[in-house]
Amino acid sequence: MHPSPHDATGTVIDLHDLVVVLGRYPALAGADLRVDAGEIVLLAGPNGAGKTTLLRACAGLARPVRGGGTVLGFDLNRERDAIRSGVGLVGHRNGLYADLTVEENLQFWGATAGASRSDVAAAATAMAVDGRLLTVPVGRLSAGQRRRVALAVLVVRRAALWLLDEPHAGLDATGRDELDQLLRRAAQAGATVVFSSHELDRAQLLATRTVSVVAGRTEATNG
Amino acid sequence: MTTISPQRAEISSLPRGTGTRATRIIGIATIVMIAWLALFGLVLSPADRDQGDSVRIMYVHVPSVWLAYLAFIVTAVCSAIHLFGKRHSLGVDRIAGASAEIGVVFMAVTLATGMLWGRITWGVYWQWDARLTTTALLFVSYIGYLAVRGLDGTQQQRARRSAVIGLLVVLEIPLVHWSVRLWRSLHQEATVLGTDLDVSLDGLMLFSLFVGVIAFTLLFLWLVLHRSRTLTMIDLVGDRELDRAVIARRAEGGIDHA
Amino acid sequence: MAEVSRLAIARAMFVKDVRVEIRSRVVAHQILPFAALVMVLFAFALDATNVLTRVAPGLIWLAVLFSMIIIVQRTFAVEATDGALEALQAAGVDPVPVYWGKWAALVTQLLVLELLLIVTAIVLYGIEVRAGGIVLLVTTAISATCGLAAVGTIYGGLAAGVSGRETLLPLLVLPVASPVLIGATRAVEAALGTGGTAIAEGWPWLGLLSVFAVAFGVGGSFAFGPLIED
Amino acid sequence: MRDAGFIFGSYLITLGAIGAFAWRTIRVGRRLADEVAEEDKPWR
Repeated sequence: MHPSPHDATGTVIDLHDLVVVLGRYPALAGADLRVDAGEIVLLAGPNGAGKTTLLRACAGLARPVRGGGTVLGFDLNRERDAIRSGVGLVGHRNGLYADLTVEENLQFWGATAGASRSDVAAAATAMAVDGRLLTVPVGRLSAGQRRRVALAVLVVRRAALWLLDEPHAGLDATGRDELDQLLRRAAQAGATVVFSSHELDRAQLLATRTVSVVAGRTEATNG
Repeated sequence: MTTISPQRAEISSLPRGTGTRATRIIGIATIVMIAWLALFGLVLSPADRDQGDSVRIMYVHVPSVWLAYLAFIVTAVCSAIHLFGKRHSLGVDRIAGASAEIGVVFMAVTLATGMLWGRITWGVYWQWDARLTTTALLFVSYIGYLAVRGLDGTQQQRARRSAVIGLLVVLEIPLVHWSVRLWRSLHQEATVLGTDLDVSLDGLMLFSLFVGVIAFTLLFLWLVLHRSRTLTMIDLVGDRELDRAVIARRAEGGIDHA
Repeated sequence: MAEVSRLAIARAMFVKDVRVEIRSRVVAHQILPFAALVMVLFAFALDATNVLTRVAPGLIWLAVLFSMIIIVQRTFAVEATDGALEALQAAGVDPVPVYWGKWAALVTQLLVLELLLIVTAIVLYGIEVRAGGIVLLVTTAISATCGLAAVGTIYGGLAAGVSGRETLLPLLVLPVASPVLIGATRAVEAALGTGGTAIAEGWPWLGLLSVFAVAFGVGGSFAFGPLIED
Repeated sequence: MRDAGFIFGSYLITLGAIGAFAWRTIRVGRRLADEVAEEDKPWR
């Protein structure tokens, strides 16, 4: 029996010495990461430092050639399927179908996770997706609107660990504030959030803790 | 000092590179047997009553077919062992890869010598016979297999992907063979090879074919040992390059965790 | 997380693919015209009408095969553009029903394509569908399509996403699909009575096509997951 | 011997392919063997 992801307590991510290779390039060169339940952790660092790859590794997508550990209590190298079903990753790409409407996209992802129609409606509301947008094809939405739909997918899937790659990118000031509010609310509802940003000052408003990523490795700092 | 020098002496007496004493013995045996095969096939053996001199091609053609199919069987078995084995061994995957490379080379030889034989015997290079067509499609499929092996990814990814492709090709072979046989049987009475290969093999001919098959089996063993060792070293060099890249990447950050 | 039934995922996948096509009309507006154009080009290349009627079944299936490569590329491009296939993986969605769903959508698109090509062959090549052969024609089309779609979806998954892999698709698909080309062509010849073939000659081919479809349908269910993993 | 060209040709193709493939394998193997430490070679 799976524990319900929302019950995740204690240590959510505990990874050691990860080496992840893209092509032949070691995007991660021995990164460690430890995140406790309920935290909102910022991965800060310059472009190309390995933030994206670290998030992908936590999601069980980028397979480490060395190192390992646990995510949501499951072994990263051996129990990837269990990790994946509890983790939600929103990257530079949103995983949405541009030709389908917002509602159809949410219903599709809901169906893959066994969510009901009312779950889908609730998720859209929770992520402040305007009701009028539901019947608009995703391809016609702005970047900020699309990101909110992608976050609503995480709500529909009841993901316990949210991994967000540059969630503030391409948003205006209002959009960023709104996003911060949504993420705080998600954290209050029990989700753990790890997100990346290269704009340290702005992102630290949201984060409860900051981890620096430099040259494929991590370094804990206070924040 | 006294413990090191005898070892050194032993290592230096071994063949260089991917060789060992075993491969050297296999190699010499292979050369001797292939030399005998060529001598017998080209000089000592008589022409066949029905086929004439073209039967001489069979002494190299049949062993190449045998080797090519042997190689693909080894690839398929190794793919299955990799996929269903508990250890998901990379060593087995390298043997599968080495074997597929050898198979592709000898499939090409098989097709080429087969065409030359066909030109003499049938007057055409190609017949849409089940065996020929299956062989040709198998050849192309394994070129695809090797292309999949060349895709980017970690060694484990490469191994799993190519193992899956290796097994799918196995699924393909009987279906291709069945379809071509059914196709030709509707148009002709019997397959060409089936009737024409009924040559009366005397003792020495049979013996030489036997020698050829043994020689090519040894040749396969020799090649697969050398080639899989080379593939192991390619992976090792890849690992070492990765080590270097990791160190270089860490140096970029100027953080010294160690 | 609640265990989701495979059928539900497969259905969601199928509905989604069909919807994307209805909205985007890429297959309808680009690939179907391409297939019809190929039929016209065959006629230019082969010239005489009596030759065309003789080889029409083969040309139909060749056009299907080449168009299928493009459809497969398109259907996986839909998954790759915004990272949806990766998102499916990241969400831990069972790959087996994903395969079934995409397979079913491809079958649907191919059947429409084949209908169009048969009509094109009737109009351009002057083939005639005899009443007795309709059952054989339809069953052949269905079983051949199931097999082709099984193969196309397997290798489409492998070729999806990463650039430089698209060129691998035809090399992998076409040798495997060749028994279908042989079988479906002979069966359609029998159904149409091309070159005086009797309808009864078509049934053994239907057996081959069915076995092919089952073999690669089952094989693909197992192979798809490991192949799309990145 | 009739068709001597075809027959010798087939022997040439076979032996040539064997020779070329074996030579290449050995050469690549030797080049790499110099780069890899002895203790990493399981066959040693």
